[in-house]
Formats: sequence, C-alpha cells, structure tokens
Amino acid sequence: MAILSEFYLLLSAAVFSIGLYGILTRSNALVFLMSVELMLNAANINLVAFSFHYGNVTGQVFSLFTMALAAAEVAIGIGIVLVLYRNFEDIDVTKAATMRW
Amino acid sequence: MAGVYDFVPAVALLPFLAFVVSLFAGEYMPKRGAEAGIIATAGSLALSVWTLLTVAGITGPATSFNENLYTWVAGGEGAVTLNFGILVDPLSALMLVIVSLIAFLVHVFSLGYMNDEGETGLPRYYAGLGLFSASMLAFVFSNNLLMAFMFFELVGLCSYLLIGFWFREAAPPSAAKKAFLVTRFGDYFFLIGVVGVFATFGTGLFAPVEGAETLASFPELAEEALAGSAEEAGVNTFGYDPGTWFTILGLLVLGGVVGKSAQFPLHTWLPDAMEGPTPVSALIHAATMVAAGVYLVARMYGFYALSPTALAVIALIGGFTALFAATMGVVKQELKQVLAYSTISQYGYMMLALGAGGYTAAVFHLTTHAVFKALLFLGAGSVIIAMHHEENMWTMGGLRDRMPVTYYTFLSGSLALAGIVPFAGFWSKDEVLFEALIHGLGSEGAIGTLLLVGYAMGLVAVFFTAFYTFRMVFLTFHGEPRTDTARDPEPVRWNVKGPLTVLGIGAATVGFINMVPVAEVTGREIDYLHKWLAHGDISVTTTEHYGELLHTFAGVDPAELGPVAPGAVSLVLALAGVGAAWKLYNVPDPEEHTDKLGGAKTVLMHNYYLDEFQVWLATGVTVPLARAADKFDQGVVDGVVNGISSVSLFGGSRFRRIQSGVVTNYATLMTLSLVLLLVVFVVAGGVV
Amino acid sequence: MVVEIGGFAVADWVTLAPTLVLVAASLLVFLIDTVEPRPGSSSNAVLAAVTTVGSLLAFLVAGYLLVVGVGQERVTGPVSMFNGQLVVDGMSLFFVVIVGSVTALVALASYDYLAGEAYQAEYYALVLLAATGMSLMASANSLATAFVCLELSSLPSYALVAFYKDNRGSVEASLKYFLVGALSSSVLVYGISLVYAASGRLQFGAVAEQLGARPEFAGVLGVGVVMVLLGFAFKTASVPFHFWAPEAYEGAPAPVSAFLSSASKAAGFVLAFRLFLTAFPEVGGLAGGDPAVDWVVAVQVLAVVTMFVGNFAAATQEKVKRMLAYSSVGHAGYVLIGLAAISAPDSGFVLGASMMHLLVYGFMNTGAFLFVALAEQWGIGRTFQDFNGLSTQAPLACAAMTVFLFSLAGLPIGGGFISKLYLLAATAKAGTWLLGAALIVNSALSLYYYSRVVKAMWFEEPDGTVEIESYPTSLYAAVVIAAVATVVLLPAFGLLSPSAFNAASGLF
Amino acid sequence: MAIAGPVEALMAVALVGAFVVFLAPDDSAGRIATLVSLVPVAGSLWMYAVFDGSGNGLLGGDLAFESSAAWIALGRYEVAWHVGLDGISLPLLLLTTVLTTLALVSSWTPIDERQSQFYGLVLLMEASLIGVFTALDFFVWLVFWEFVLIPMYFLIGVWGGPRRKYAAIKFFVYTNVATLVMFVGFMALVFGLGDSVSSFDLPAIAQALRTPGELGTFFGIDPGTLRLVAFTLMFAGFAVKVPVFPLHTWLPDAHVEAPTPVSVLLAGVLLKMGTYALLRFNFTMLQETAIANAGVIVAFGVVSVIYGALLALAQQDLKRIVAYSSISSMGYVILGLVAFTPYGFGGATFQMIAHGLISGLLFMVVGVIYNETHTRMVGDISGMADRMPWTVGVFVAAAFGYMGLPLMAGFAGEYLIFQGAFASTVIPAAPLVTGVAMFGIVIVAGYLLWAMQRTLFGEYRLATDYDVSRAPVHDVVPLVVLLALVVALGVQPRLVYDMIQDAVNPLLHGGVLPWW
Repeated sequence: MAILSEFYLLLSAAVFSIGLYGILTRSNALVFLMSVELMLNAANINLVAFSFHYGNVTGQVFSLFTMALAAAEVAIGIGIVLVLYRNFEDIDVTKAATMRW
Repeated sequence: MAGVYDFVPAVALLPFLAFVVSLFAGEYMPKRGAEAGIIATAGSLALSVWTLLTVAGITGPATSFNENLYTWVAGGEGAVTLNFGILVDPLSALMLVIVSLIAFLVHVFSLGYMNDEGETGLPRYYAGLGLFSASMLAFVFSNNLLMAFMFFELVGLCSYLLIGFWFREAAPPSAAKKAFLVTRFGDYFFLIGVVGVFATFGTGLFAPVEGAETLASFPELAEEALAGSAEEAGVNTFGYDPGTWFTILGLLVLGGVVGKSAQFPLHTWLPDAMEGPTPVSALIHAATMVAAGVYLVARMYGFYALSPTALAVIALIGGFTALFAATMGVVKQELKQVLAYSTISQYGYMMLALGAGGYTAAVFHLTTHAVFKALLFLGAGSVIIAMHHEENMWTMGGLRDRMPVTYYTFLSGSLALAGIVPFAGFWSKDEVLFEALIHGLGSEGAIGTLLLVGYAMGLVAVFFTAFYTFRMVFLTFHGEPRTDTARDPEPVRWNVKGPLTVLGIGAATVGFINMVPVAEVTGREIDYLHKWLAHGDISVTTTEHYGELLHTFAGVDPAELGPVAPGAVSLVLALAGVGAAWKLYNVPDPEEHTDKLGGAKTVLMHNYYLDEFQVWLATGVTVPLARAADKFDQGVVDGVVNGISSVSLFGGSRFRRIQSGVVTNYATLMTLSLVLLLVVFVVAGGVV
Repeated sequence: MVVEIGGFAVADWVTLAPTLVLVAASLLVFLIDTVEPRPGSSSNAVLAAVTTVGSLLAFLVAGYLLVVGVGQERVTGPVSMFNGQLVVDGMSLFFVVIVGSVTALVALASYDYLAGEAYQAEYYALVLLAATGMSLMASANSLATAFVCLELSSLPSYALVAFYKDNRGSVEASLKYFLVGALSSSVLVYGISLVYAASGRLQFGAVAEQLGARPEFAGVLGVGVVMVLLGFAFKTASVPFHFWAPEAYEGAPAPVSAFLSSASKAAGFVLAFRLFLTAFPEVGGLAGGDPAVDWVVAVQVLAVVTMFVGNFAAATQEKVKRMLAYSSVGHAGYVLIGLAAISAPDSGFVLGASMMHLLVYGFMNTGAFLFVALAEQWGIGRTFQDFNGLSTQAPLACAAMTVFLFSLAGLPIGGGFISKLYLLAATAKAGTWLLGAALIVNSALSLYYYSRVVKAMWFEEPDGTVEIESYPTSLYAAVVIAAVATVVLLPAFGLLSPSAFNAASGLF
Repeated sequence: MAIAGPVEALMAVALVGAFVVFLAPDDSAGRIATLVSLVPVAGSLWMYAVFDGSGNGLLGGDLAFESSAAWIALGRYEVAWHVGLDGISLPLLLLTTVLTTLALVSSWTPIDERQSQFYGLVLLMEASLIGVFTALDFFVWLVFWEFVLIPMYFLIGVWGGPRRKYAAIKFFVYTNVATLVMFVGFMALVFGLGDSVSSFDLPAIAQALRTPGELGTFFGIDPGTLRLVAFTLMFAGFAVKVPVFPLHTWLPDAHVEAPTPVSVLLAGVLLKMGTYALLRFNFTMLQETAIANAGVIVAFGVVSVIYGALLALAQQDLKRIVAYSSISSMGYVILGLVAFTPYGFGGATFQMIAHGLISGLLFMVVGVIYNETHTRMVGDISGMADRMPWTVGVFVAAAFGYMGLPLMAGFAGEYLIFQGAFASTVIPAAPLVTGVAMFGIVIVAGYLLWAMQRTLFGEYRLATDYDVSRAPVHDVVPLVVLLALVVALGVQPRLVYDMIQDAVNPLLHGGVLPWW
C-alpha cells in the first residue's frame, strides 16, 4: 500500500527542522555542516517522494544533482573550516566575529 | 513745433545731469561739483519761469500740457499700461518755479556753507543736491500717480543721503535712517493706494490726456462712478460702495503724505533730520521733501474732494499737527529745532486748508512758506557759520549788530512765519484760517463741526507760532552776546548773503500775489493766485471744478463771511505771541522760563514721548518679535530638519547593531524572518 | 535546432557562446597554470589578460547577440534548448552583458591587485567559473538548472572570498558567507522541492502551466515559493538573507567584493525575475484575480525592508568598504522594485527599470569597490578619515570615485540618475506609493553617506602622513573605464533601455 | 527643426571650457574661465538681439532656437533632447550667463586655492543652468536641474566658511529630496494622462493637462485628486528651491558658508530655478488646482515675505541678512504667480530677473567688504564708508535697490506683482492680502538701513586686524555692471518685460481660465 505523499512531506519537514535546529544551537562548524546536509536531504526526500507521486523522474534526477552539489559544498566548507582553524585556532563559528555592525 | 513743453523734461534732467557730473567729476572741479549744480538749477529755474509764463499766457495764448512721454511697462491686453508723462498746469508750473528757485539758492548758499567751511565729500554733497532737485522736479510734473510715487520715493532716498551726509558721526546716519524709515512707513500705505488706484480705475492719471483717444483721469472716473454706477465708469470697487472705497484709497495715499509732510503721527523724523547740513534742511523743508506730501494732496485734489471723510481726516490731522508741533517749538533750545517744529506746524496749516476745501489757500501757504522757510533756514545757516557750528540759542545773543544782513533778512522771515501783516505768511496763514472757518461754518453735519475744530486748533497755534518765532529771534539776535563766539562771529560772504537777500525780499513781498482781504476791502481784483488756479486749460484741475466737487460730493460749502474780521483775530493773536516773546526774551540777559511750565516742560521737551513710542515700536516690539521668529526658525523649523537627520543617523547607528558579527545569530534571524514570512503569507494568506 | 544569427544559420547552442567563452577561458587559465614548469609561477599578466579578454569577449559576444536580436521577439523569439532547461533571450543576454562587463573590469583590476600573491591562476579560474555560473543563471529556465548554476557561481565565490587565507578578515568573511550560503541553499532547495511537490514539474513554464491560477497544494506551494524567494534573497543580498553581505564584502579582497556585489547580485536578480515571472505569474495574481500565494506583496515588504536596512546601516559606518557593502544591500532593495511593482499594467516598464539599474549599477558599484581596492593597494586605511584629502594626491581616481558615488546616489553625473528615477517612475506607474516613498527616503539618506566619502576626499585637509607612491596602471585603468562607462551611460542610456524594456516585456 | 543650435553651442562652450579650466594651472584659471564665460554672454546677447519667439513655449508658442533629437526610450515613453527659448526663458538665460561671468570676475580676489577646480565647477554649473532654463523635455530638464547640485555642493563644501561641510550636505540632501518628491508628483500626472502622451515633452504634457478630460483616473484616484496630489508634491519640491517657508532653512546656512561668488549664483540664479519651475509646471499645467487652492498658496507666499523679513531683522551677519531677505523677496514671486493676472505672472517673472541681479549685487558687495575686512558681522565693523567710499556707494545703491527703490529693477518687479495681485480675482481678499504682503517693503528697509548704519557709517572701526584699502578694480567692475543693469531694468523694464509679457499672456488664455 502506497504511503500518502503527505507523510513524506511531514518527514522531510521534520528532517529539515532538525537540521535547522542544529544550525541554530550548535556553534561547531562541522556540526553546522552536518546540519546543512540534513536540510538538503530533507529536500531530497521531497523530491524523490513526489517524483514517485507524479510518476516522473525529474525529481529523482534532481535529487542526484542535489547530492552532488551538497558534496561539493561540503568540500568547500571543509576547506574554509581548515583555514578557520588556522587563523582562529578554533572551529567555533561564533568566535570569528571581528567584523560586525 | 518745439515749444517750451518740449523742454519741460529738461527741468528735471538738468539737475540729474548735475548729479552725474558732480558724482563722477566733482573731484576735479574747482568748486567740487557745485558748478554743475548751480548751472543746472539755474537752467531749471529759467525753464520753469518760461513754462510759468507760457502757462500764464504771457508768451502767447494760455495753455496747459499733459502728455504721456514714455511707456514704462506695457501690460498688454488685460493690464493697465504704466507710463511716464508730464502734466503742466498752473499748479505744477508754480511749483516748478518755487522748487527750482529754492534749489538754485540752496546751491549758491552751499558754496558759503560747505565749500568755504572746508568740508570734505563735496562731490557727494552736490550730487545729492542735484538728484534731490531732479527727483522733486520730476515729482512735480508727474502726470500720474505711479510716476509721482516713484519720484516721491527718490526724494526720500535723497533725503537719506543728505541727512546722513556727515556719516562719520553717530547721529546723522541714525537720523537719516529714521527719516527714510518713517517716511517709508507712510509710503507703504501710499504704495497700496497707488496699486489700488490703478486696480480700481485702470489709470493713475491726474488729468485727462487728450489725444486720438482721450485717456480719462482717475478723479474723473471716480466722480463718474459716484455720480452713476461703478460698472458704467469701468471702475472696480472690489465689492465696496464706491464712496467707501474711494475714501479708503484716498486715506491710503494720505499715508505717504503724512509721512513725507511730517504730519502727526509720522512727524518724528523731521526734527532729527536737522542732523543734515543746514542748506539741505532748507531744501527739504521749503521746497522738496516735506512739500511733496502737501503737493500730492493738491495734485489729486479732485479725488479727495469727493470724500468728506478723507477731507475731515486731512483737516483734523492738519489742524492738530499745527497746534501740536507749535507747542513743542516753544521749548526748544536749538535754532534749527525750533525751525523744524515750525515746519511741521506750518505744513499742518496747509493740510488744514486742503481738508477744509481751501485749495488755493494751501497752495498759497505752500508758496509763501517755501520762501520764508528757506530764508529762515539759510539765515540759521548763516548764524551757524558765524557761531562755528554751534546751534544752541542760549550761547548766542546780540548777533543783530554783528551780522545785520542776516538779522534783517531773518527778521523778515520771522515776521512772515509769525503771520504779521504785511509779510507773506500773514496773507497765506490768514487765508488758511479763513477758509477753514467759512467752510466749517458753511458745511452741514459732522464735517462742518470737524472743520471748525481744525480751525480752532489752527487759531490757537497762531499764538504759539508767533511766540516761539520771536523767542528765537530775540534769543539769537537781541540782548547781549552770551559767549565769546557770539561776541566775535565769523563773517559770511556774498554767497550766503545773496540768497538771504533774495529770499528776504521775497518773504516780505510774495504775499502780495493773493491779498484776499485787501481785494475784498478795496474791491480790486488783486487775488492773482486765486485767478491763476481757478482757470486753466485742463478744467478738472481748476478750483472752479474742485468747488463743484466739494459742493456736490463732500457737502463742503463756504459760508458768507468777510475776510477782514477773521484776519484781524489771527493778527491779534500773532501780535500777542510776539508781545509775550518780547516781554520774556527781549531783555539783555534773558533766562529760561520753561521751568515755569512744570511737568508740561518735560512732556514738551520729550515731544510728547512720541519718539520714545516709535522707538519702542521698533526695538521693543519688532525686534523682540524678530528674535522670537529667529528662535522659532532655528529651533523649530530648522530643528525639525536637523532632528530628522539626527534621528535617522541615530536610528542607523542603533539599527546596524543587528549585524552582531556572530553567524549563529544571523541564522536565527534568518530563520525567524522565514517563519514570519511563512506565517504572514502562507498561514494568514497575505498581508491584506 | 537551428537559429539564425546575423544571417548565418547555426546550432542553437551557439547562442550560449558567451558562457562557452567564459568556460573556455577558465579552462585555458587552468591549462596555462598546469603547463608551467613550476606550480604557481605562471605570469600574472598572461593570466589576467586571458581572464580579461575572455570576459570581455563574453561581454562583446553577448552584446552582439543582443544587438542582432537573438532570442528576442523581433527575430526568433526565445531560443530554448535542452528541453527547455536553458533559454537564451533578451533578458539572458542582457544580464550576460552585465556579468561580462563586471568580470572584465574585475579581472583587469586584479592584475595589479594580485601582483606578488600566490595562487593567481586559481583566483582567475575561480572568477571565470563563477562568471560562468552567473551567465548560466541568466539562461536557467528550470529549477534544476537554476540551482546548479547558482551553486556554480556560489562555490567559487566562497573560495574567492577566502583568497587571503592567512588574513583573518578574509577567512571570517568567507566563513560567514559560506555558512549563510549553505543555509540559504538548503532553504532554496527545500523550497524547490516543495514547489516540485505542488506541481510535479521543475521547468519554469511547465510549473506555471501545471499550477494554473488555483493550485492543488496551495499551502505547500506557498511555503515553497517563500523559501525560494528567500533563497534568491541570499544571492541578491536582500533582507533577510543579507547578513553575509557586509562581512563578505568587507573581508574579501576588494575586486572580489566588486565582483560579488555587482555581478553576483545581477545574476541572482535575473534568475528571480525569470522564475517568478514565468513560473509563478498566475499564483501571484499577475494574470488577475486573487493571488494564491501573494508573493508580490512579500517582495514589496522585502524591498522596503531591504532598502531601509541597507541604507540606515550604511549611514553611520566608519569604513568605506563596509558602507559600500551596506549600500549594496540598499540597492538590492531598489532593484526589487522591479518585482514588487510588477502588478502594473505596463510591467515591462517596471522590470526594465530594474534591469537598467542593475546594468548601471554593474559599472558604478564595481568602480567604487575597485577604488577601494586602489586605496587598499596604497595602504591608506579603510575608514572615512583615512580618505581625507586624497584628492590632492590622486585627483583622477577621486574624480572617478565621485562619479561612482554620485551616480549611486542618483545624481545626474552617471547613468544611475536615470535608472533610479526610472525606478521611481515605475513605482508611480504601478501606484505603489509606499515603495516610492521608501525609495525617496532612502535615496536621500544614501546621498548623505555617499557624500561623506566625497567630503573626505575633497573637502577635508590631508593629515599629511600618507604619501601615495604607486599608481597601479591596470587598477587605474579599470577605475577610469568604469567611471567613463558610468558617465557615458547617462547620455547613452537610450542605447540600452529599449533592449531592457523589450527583454522585460518578453517575459510576460 | 535643427537637432542642435545656439543653445547647445553655449552649453558646449561652458562644458568644454570647464574641462579646459580643470586642467589649467591655478594662477591663470580665473582669467581663462572668465574669457570662456564671455562666449555664453555674447551668445545670449546675440540671441536676445535676434530673438524671434512669441507666445508661451509650453502652450504652443513659437520657440526661438529650438532643437530636438530623440534620446532615450523608457518603455513606450520617448525622452527627447528638446531645447528652445521663449520670452520667459531668454531673460533667465541672460541672467545666468551675465551673472556667471560677473561671479567669476568677483572670484579673483577671494578664491586663492584650488582655483582651477573652482572656476571649472562654476563653468560646469553655468552649463547646467543654461540647460535648466532652456530644456523642454522633462527628463532633459531634470538632468540639468539635478546636475546643478553637484558643482554647488563642491563650491560650498570646498571653498566655504567654517561650517561649510554642514551647509553643503544640508543643501545637497534637502534639495535632492525635493527633486525626488517633485518627480513622483509629475510622473503621476504623466501616467495619469495615459495613452494621450507618449513622451516627457513638456509642451505636449502641458497642453494635454490643460485640455479638459485628458487626465484620467489613476489607480482609483480621480483626476481632481490626482491633480491636487501632484500639485502638492511638485509645489513642495519646488518650494524647497525657491525657498518658501517652512522649507527654507537650508538657504541661510548655504549662503553664509558659501564663498561670495557662489552666494551670488545661489541667490541670483539657483533660487530662480524654483520659481521658474513653479511657473512652468504648477502654474502652467495645473492652473485649476492652483486657482482652487489659491488661498493656501498665497498664504505660503505672504508668510514667506513677512517671516523672511522678520528673520533678516534678527540677524547679525550681513550675508545672513541678505539670505533671509531672499526668502522674503521670493515670497513676492509666489504672490505674483498665484494672482493669475497678466501683471502677476509678468511681474513674478520680472522679479526673478530683478532679484537675481540685485541680490547678486548685494552679495557681491558684501563680499568685497569681506575681502578687505574678513568679517561680515554687523558688530565688527563700522564706518566702512570712510575707507571704501565707492564700494560703500554701491552697497547703498544695492540696498536701496533691494528695498524697492523706484527706477531700479526691484521696484518694477515688486510693483508689478503688487499690481497683479491686488486685482486678482483668484486670491481671496486680494487687496487685503496684497497689502499685508507689501508690509515687507517696510521691514526690508528697516533691517537694511539698520545694517548700513551700523557697518557703513559712523566712526571707522574694525574688529579684525586687516588693513582695509580700496577694493581692486576687478572687484568693483562687476558691481558697477550689475548696478548699471539694475538701473537700466528699473528705468526701462521693457528691455525684457515685453517678451515676458508676451510669453505669460497665453497662460491666461483659453484652457481652464476665463480670459479677463
């Protein structure tokens, strides 16, 4: 029996919210990155689920793109975290706050 | 054909040229520009006399002249055209002669008063005199109200320049300022009046201009409007009853007259104006500035004659001023101050005459006054030269023997001023009072009563006039010299004595042009001035016409009364004044009797506190008001502007703190705004 | 598919030539650097030349295509390719012109700016790749390509901001940029997924077709649309996803700031225009009737708030570069008027105004940042006071900066005057009085803070401690070219405004 | 119709000249700039001599030196380069060119640093001022209108007094906001006209707006309200420039801080932009609205007259006095404009010229005294007539000109305005209102006479230790030229008045007004 698409929506919303929660509460750059991954994957859930719902593959294909881009983003992100550590001796994102106002 | 009228503009242009020449080339002339002025005013005098003769019909048939010469602004359709033009009729021809004569004599006298005294800045002085004469002459022959106003204002400018001639001292610039400002205040009303007259009638012409299409004058139109309906006459009375509106206009114009002719309550500038060089005072008082006001009323008498209210106001102002100023003249200690108040007083008489329907009497008094007042001032100038610029009469005394020419001419002027028969002032003042009396008696209703009140005040003033005049004469010339300077005065030269002599003779004789009582008694037609003004080419500016207007519109009519008895009354009063002065001051060693006046002395010395009042108006009301406005402007109006800017910048400086620099806060804010947008636009379904 | 360009029949992908040029240039840069015997030793001049010429070529080609009418109504109509994933029309070419010109200026300026730095080739390559992404964004016609292009432009940008990897400012800027960017892209992609959930399509036109005026999942769609909107707000540095902008622009190397604040913003806007006007016109109520998702009002709100946030924060800044950063946010608010006032009967007028503003903005804002780059080169400091009396030493550059600033403020010294008034007129035309009022207030405020720089440069006395020794040629050239372009765009506004208007009208 | 003509030539000379001067060495910049500026003077005099326009340029009159070329398309609206002269613009053009040259000459003494920049900026300003008074397309006009601010900002900010920066930015932002407000108002009208106009051509728009029924409903705003809104916005925008109470506070600051030659141009020409625009826009295009609200408008004018004069009375700084009195004088222009009579419009326009010359003269003469004494405070100097007789002579003449002395230009302007306003059927209680406004002539006499008495006369005294000598010839020449012009226009206003009258009469014809 097919699961109603609405449930996928709920699931993805939950995953998205978890990711968002992580971003809001954690100051570790790596956790930040992971949370972003969660949010991206929430989108992927939707894409795949509704691809199934509509019976076209557009969504599924797009979710592949999303994953690839997520990986690229993380690659850049890790690089930045590296230089962050080099300059601030910490990967706490709240520490890098010299520029403000 | 080139007649004299083609040269009338030159009457004013010549002194104007003198102004230019003196100003720019005076420095290089031996007499520092006086030459130009003397030649020019002599030329003006010659032309004026020629004009007078032409108008009188001596050189040919008697004619008048009224033409527009120059379009100042052409309004095109729907707007009046503003012209400059020339009106030469008996009145203006007479006035031209008086003005140019006095101007000429003043120029000559100035050689003695200014050049011989080694003054600096003479080119400026003579330039000022030239411009003064030019403006006044142009004012006199103006054929419309706007042109008259313009030169009237220029006269004011010149008085400013000349009163403030000694600009390095403190008092003259202040007096000059006051003179201009007070008269400007009057001119403000005058200007409204001018604008109003043009807006009402579409013309400011004093008399109709004949031509291919006859241009009506505004007094005529007003008459038409009063007689018929305003629409028919093409007159816009702005929703008022024509009579009321014309009265308003007349009174507005009168504002300028009151200012320039130093009538109550705008007379305060005139005593201060004594700060100017004495020849300038002579010019101002006798023939130019002060005369301009009265002349203006005479010029547009056809308009005033339509309004009983305006006439009553004029008469009352005149009568009151005559008395009021005379009382102040009694206590003054400086020679020129006495003369100043006498001027105010005498112009009051003229106003009284005009208000009372005595047009001829006013012109007559204007004429005689011009002569004897110029004489008195020049005489005073001569005394001042002799006294090394000391003006206080208490430092003089006994000058009679030391400067006889000055004394006798001055005496001639004083007798005229005091109104002693047969000197000029007697005839004219007598006629003024006579006219006031008969019109007061002859007119029905309130105006008659008011005219009688004016007459009464004028009559009382006769006594005071005689008293202060001879107080002045006795203190200055009689008795023993009270100072060393007075014992050994500086001699004066021909250029002082010459003008004095001419005027001295004039003061004694000029009254003969209109000896009404004599004419009445003898039955001989020697009231030349009456005849002169009664007829003319331009019928609407004749006294015949004015008489009709006064009768028809103002209800002012003469009573049947002989001139002899009233004349005798005023003569007795004058003699009483002289006698009182004789008693008090014609002693070897006179003393001040003013203390006997008690509190009244203080009031009189302070000129009834009117100066203080006006100064208070300026510095006690206007200046604080201006300061308050300034505070308001800086604080509120500009404060709002600066406030907006400060608030914005302060807001900005607080607001940017939202950019806290901590990236987690950014994420929070982003999330919050996302949620907010979702709530508003998705859950609530939009802002509306 | 075959299209005709200037009389020649060519394959449709040829119309993507500007983008291809950029790609080729970036590959060439990599190639040059690779064949160098020692890593990192390739000539700065060669690299800069390749980048400049490449982007200039892209600019020229795009301009040529625009002029001959490719993709426009008067010739062929929009050229759609790859199943409608990409489209070349007046709008895309117009924005490629913007991106190309900005990139060329930035590359030119970078030659001096990068002198002596390491990793030059990477820098140029990243610039070119980001430019490629931006130019593709102008052509993206589906949510998928949109996202991909957007990331293609974003990812190199993060790296570029962090170019000075030993500089704390640069790194911090990059970190914030990246983190905000990552969050934004998650929001964007989640929004895309919701739109997909509501419509089952990704291609813009198909989405619109599928949704109609009364979509089935209006709630889901609404959330999706708002999230997509915010995703683009990141790219255009609009409130509330603008937080990265002040720091990124301040910390990044000045040419990169110029690049991001001009080109990247423009690219974000073109995508937003295309997406919202071709995918969500009916749900937004543009075709009449009540909107299902009132994104027009949402954009209006964002526009007003963006203007106020950007300008008010800029008003009291101490550092010139940061002031420019905030002003860049403010300008995003102005440009948003193009979408916010879109409901007018004559929408091409409004959108054309936004496009023209972005075009002019490309020159004047780039120029202003490049001037800051110049100042950084001189080492005179970053605050307003540090600019005191600069005009006595560098009058030409200061004159150019004055042109930029006044043009940004909307004074008739450059094209910014007409484009801003065009926008203001657009608000009047659309009857959105509130937007107009906000524009006026903010424009006034912006004049105040822009002229603070002018005041410092011209009115104040120099404190005498700063001696300018070098006059870097290429940086100067870039600044002067930008200034000339800004000025020329005033009289020459009319050469481009019809293109913008037609391109804008073509979207409806 | 040519695509370029003498107007462009004048602008080009000033513009090119500006850049030449920018590059010229400092010590010759003043001379070069003056020489350059003589070309526009000669050109505009030539235009005056051969002027063959008639009627009002916006209402279908024949324009002289008209040229037109397509420029920008904004949507379906065409912006065209369109310039031309009618009887209103030509006198103002003359005023601009003459006053610029004189201001340049009068700068030789006080401007002693960064001369080439100074003179270049003045020429730049001249170019744009020429544009303001000749442009007939709204956008073209607007470009020039706004561009004027830029050189002015620098001229105040760089060469000004102690608070120059404050004054410059205040002027800058204030007037800029005003422009934007006005712009929205005008655009609303243009868009409200809908399909009947497809350009920003001022004559076309003016004629469309004067055609009943052309203005349609715009976003639910009915035409009457739209007119009122647009009128208000435009009036507010222009009122800042004029300036009209309460939008005037930038003016005293700008004047006081600006170097004298700049004050001359500011008072002489820049303020006239405001009244010129009011005449061209509000009182040409939206007459119905102006007439309906005449009471309010005239109140602004009258309050400006009296309030400005009172403020002048409270000042101690000579330049501030003149600055505030400008507010007063420009109030008369408002009074004249709202009268809707031939003399009202004509007098207002003439007053622009007259006030331009006289206030320029007065500023210049204050500047000459300042050059020698380095103070402008009334309390600091007295008896200047002793040391600088000719300069003081001009001062006195200028002051009396300002007070409205007959046979000087100011009187002609003011009198015509009064004449026009008094008979107005539009102003409520016109005689009374006019009478109240006229009281300004008394106050102006009060403060100018007071200031003259304190500074020029009395014993010579100077609070600053400068060696006062007679002013150099090149300082005095501009004074004399201006004075001569003031007198010439006072004696014969028709030198320019006839063409003005010809150009303003059509404003009263046809359209919404009955012709009276």
